Amino acid sequence: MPPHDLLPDGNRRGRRWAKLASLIVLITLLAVVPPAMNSYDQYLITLTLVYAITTLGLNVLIGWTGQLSLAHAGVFGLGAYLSTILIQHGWGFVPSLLVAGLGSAIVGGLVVFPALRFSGFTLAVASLAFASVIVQLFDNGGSVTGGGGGLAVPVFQFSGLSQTMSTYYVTLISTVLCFVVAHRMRHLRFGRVAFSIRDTEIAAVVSGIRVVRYKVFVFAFAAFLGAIGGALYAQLETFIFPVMFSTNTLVLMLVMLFLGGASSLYGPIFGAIFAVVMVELLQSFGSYQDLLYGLLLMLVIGVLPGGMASLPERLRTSHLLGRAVRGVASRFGRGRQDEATAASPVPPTATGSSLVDDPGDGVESGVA
Amino acid sequence: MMTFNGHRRRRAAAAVTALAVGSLLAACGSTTSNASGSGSGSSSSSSSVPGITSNTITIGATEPITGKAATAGQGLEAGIKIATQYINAHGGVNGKKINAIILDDGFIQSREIANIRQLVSQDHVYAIVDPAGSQGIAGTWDFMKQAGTPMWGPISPSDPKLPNVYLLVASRTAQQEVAIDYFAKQGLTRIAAIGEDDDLGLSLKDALAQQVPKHPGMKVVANETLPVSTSDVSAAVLAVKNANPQALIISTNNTSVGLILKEMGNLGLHIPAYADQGAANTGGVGAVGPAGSAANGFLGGLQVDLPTSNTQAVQTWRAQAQQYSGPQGLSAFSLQTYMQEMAFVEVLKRMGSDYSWSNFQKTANGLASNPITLGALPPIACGPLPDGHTCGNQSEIAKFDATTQTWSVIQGFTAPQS
Amino acid sequence: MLQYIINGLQSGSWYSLLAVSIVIVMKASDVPNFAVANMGLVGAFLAYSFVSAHLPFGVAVVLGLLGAALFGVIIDRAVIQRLGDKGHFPLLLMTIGISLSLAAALELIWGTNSLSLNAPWSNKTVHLAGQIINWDGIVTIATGLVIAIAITWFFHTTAGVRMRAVAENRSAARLVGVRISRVSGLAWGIGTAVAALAMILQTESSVLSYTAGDALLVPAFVAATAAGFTSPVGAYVAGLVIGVLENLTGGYISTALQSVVALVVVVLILLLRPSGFTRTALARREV
Amino acid sequence: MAESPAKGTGDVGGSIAWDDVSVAFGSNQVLDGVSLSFSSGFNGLIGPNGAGKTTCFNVASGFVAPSSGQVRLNGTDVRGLSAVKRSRAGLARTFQTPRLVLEMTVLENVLVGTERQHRAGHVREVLSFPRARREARELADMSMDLLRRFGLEGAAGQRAGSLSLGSQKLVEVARALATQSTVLLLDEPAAGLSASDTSAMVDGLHQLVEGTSLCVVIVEHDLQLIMSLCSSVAVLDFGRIISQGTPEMILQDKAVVDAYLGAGFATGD
Repeated sequence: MPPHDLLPDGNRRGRRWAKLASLIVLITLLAVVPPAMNSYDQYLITLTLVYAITTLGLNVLIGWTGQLSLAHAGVFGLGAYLSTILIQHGWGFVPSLLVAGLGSAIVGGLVVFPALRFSGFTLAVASLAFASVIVQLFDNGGSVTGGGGGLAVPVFQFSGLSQTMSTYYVTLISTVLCFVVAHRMRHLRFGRVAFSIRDTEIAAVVSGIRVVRYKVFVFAFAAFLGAIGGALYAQLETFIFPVMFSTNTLVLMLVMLFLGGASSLYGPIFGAIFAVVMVELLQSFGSYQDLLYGLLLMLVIGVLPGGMASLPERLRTSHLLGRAVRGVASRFGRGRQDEATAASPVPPTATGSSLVDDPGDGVESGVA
Repeated sequence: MMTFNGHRRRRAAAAVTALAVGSLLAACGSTTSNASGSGSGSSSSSSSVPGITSNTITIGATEPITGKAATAGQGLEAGIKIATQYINAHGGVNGKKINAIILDDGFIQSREIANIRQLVSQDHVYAIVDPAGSQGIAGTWDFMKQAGTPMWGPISPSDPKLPNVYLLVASRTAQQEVAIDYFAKQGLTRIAAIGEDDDLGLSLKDALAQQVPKHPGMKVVANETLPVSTSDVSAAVLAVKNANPQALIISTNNTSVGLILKEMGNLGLHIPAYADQGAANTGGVGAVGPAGSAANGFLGGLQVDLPTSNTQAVQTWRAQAQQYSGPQGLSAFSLQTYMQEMAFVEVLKRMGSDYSWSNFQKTANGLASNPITLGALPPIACGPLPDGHTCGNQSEIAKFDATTQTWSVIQGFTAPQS
Repeated sequence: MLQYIINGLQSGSWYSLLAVSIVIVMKASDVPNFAVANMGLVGAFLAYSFVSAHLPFGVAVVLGLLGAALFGVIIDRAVIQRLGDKGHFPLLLMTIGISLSLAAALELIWGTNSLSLNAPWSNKTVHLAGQIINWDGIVTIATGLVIAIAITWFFHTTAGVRMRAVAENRSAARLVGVRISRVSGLAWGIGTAVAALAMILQTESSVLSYTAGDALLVPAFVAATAAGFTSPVGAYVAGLVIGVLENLTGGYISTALQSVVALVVVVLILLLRPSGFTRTALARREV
Repeated sequence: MAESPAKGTGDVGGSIAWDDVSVAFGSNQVLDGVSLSFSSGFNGLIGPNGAGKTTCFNVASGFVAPSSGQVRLNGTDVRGLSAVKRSRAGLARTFQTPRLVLEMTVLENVLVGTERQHRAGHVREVLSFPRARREARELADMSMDLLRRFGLEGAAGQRAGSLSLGSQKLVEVARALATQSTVLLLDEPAAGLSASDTSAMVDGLHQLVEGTSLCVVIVEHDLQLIMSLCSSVAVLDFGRIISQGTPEMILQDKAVVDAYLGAGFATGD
């Protein structure tokens, strides 16, 4: 039970129902509308959901727990390759999805070793190197991975549905499950612990939180989500090769995370929509599209540090649009909680915090 | 008649508007607007063939018009536009004008896949003609097969042996095999190879494995693999030099080819070096430009005749291309897609008024007995599967003269020795 | 063997110079500059344009470096300082944004074709101990060494000491009257000029294109990390080690593995010896 | 309504002791053979700036390794135990500058301290098992009770970042109490607090500690607070203990007056 539900607030229960109802409407629409669309639009929506799951993993890692690990594109690829190879060996798609997720969780969890020793950029670079080792494995995997030439993905299909729609429905179900679990985690003990580790690791330690254990879990969980995204991505693209999981993909993930709103639960969804729509929108700009993309990224970081998820709160507190948005927001029943947390800027992180408050003691040291 | 896709922008704008509302429902908003945007298009022709109306035939392509391969992509785009213009100015095909939708993929593989999906399922093109980007294109085989849309003349992937895919020109592997045969004829037996760590390197490995054993005494003395997009080729060239080869075959992007030639010059390694059309960029400056004087004597493969050639076919193209206002109109890439689209139109003409998929298949698979000869390309002689969809696997070899900055053909269209 | 080592020292010097640039910027403004290679490319493209305008190579390079330094100061003033102390993540992401925008701008201005930036010594070789050595290799290695020494010396001048003071403790430095914005601008100027030198040397010996920085960024960052983001000398040495390891791997094991082996070795060194190649690293990192 | 947090810890009195602890950073001898022991109730640790008070806490929490000596927590040597293990063995502390998650609510911040009390695992909690729900409610009630003692129940749903620094310090004390530890180290809890916040703190601490076996050690410059609250006080100067005893004894001690209090204090200024 989320702790804020324990607070006396007459409206809260009503708001929760409104929220739940709008969520159910949304999911129903997502289940019913896409079959009527053409396969290109189905592809784009599926891609958006795949991106959302993947970025959610990165959010748990970076946005919630403050671990600047950059191995996520590699883990994403690992999910894609593992599931594809398993399917080639006669596995069903859904078992391969789960095993790919769990297998990648174990491998992704290995990044925790540098994470326990390093923080901040050292971890970033070490994990980046880890990711490039993973991609090198795809490259040098011989006939198992198809090497640099890539691997054709055996695409699974429900009878009576097209390939794209089959992938879409599995992706939709995965997205809903992942976000429901993440929502629970975010508002329960796990979320509190993760935020404590991110902002005040030392306070977490003296509160008796087993930080190492949590970090191991967070790295593994993030890798699990990344790999699920990767496995679905492979089904969607039907052909995978190592370059697809290079640093460019990592940059895309970071952009989705921070533009959507790191640390906010729904940030990854906004980020994914943005990434997909943006590419569509900028198509006709030719050579200028990369420039616009980069400048837009700079602009958003500069003026909207909480990402798009913080936009409603921003508008609400601003004078002009405030009243209108407040009205809409209360009608749709978005809880105060989400915006309050989403609105706060990106975590200040990185290098472990100084322990000693008394400058007279003159000692600075990290948590062992 | 060229159109840029109008409702892509409209749909995206609608989606962005929905997004700005800022609620979770934005996701839904964008999807529903997508549905309404495309629904009108799909309902227009239910029984007839996609992309065909009473007065137009719509074809599509995805090219790397921006990004790392922009020079090639702009040339490929130019050829399609020039051919379309020419055909429409001369009455079109059986009275129908060609409408070519060309999308930019920025040489990003996932964009190529998305573009092909858009062309087929949203823009309802009749066929994909001359798309580029070998690895991304391979990611669309499955989708194309399900959609049953012909893919005519994709630029240099290997043959997927699918009923709807027709390769018109020699693949990379076939070109490299021709080069191996050429070296054998010259009495060169110690062959070295440098490939990139992707499909480019893979095609070279295939060529070496298939063709070298056919020449007694020939052996591969060095076989180096470069990381993708490296700028440091020195270790690979040094390893090649230490193996003391008599000839070198390169299969990398053309910047790396240039760097390898330059490094060879620096190290005093003066042996014949060969790269296929994509890598040597015959007719362009991609590889030989940066190499400078070290590119003298460099051998390049040709899938299509040199753009400077004086044959009738090339002259006709050149007259058109000189009118073209965009970039890269006079490049070899332009000539290649121009010729391939001409061949596609020839198939349409031979089909008469029946544009059905089965008639396309029948007509194209029958080209073996009555090939299309356009000049500039070897005869296009498709046949039934399994091997018939590589419609022409002959290639030329040209030599570069660094002082005059020109290529000249030293061996005409030849197929690999079987 | 000797040849591989010399080639390794050459590519290592490119990494070293970029790593030194990363360290300088990190020291003064606490920003991991992921745009370092593309910012350096601005200088290289400017130098190319000056050479094309028939200026002597040396003059063109100096003007290119000055242009790059100015560009660095502008980026610092216009973008980085505005973000202030918003934390590492936004700044990191901002430099990624700068990098993306710059690559696109360079492509738009100078095109996608590879260009040749020719120095007087380009394509000239010398025979030494039975080996053929390129002049550009010798020039690159020597320049790297000179810059490493110069930067080390710089950190002992007044301005350098200020920069170190800022690196040690920003608020304390402010208290004793160091103008942090000025120090930050100085660091971005010098850092970008050093990066431009790296990219000029690299593109002079290969080709100049808007993607030339991509392959250098990760090794440079690994080198900077190995130096704990604090020691220019450590970054310089680490860059050379990576370059030599790459070339030896390429020569004796496999060219396909050359990039990854060097990375793995450095990361293993970090894991076994968290202080990296320098002693001061430990103290800095755990602050 | 949950019972007072410290009551669950049994009758064994909480205690903490430093045995001949020395700490040096380079040539700087910060602690020089410090021997101290505190038991149940309120204890004070005072001394001038730079005397080594916070270092004593850091040694006890396991953040600074002493060059010699040991720390005993409830009679047990904790050498070799990590900071987390020491915390789980019953040691809680606060910091001079409050370390809260500013974007979480006040209540959530206090709940961070209840980590050790959770019996149901995360999976059960995510799946909303009845036992996990009941437990969450109980812990929330207990945390609310703590906040109420400090007069903060009204702020429970607010973001911690919106609170004044003084209130944040109270929240941090509440979080430390929520761990239900036997030993509580408070590092300058009243520094920077308004008079009303200080009295809220003192009242709350009184209510929660009276009648329990909790051992509280307070580092504080507000001597009035120390003298009124504590039954035992130790004075640290240049890394050495120069006096330990009841507040009355300390006030009389000439060494203390010379080193720290100044002449005015002893005369009741």
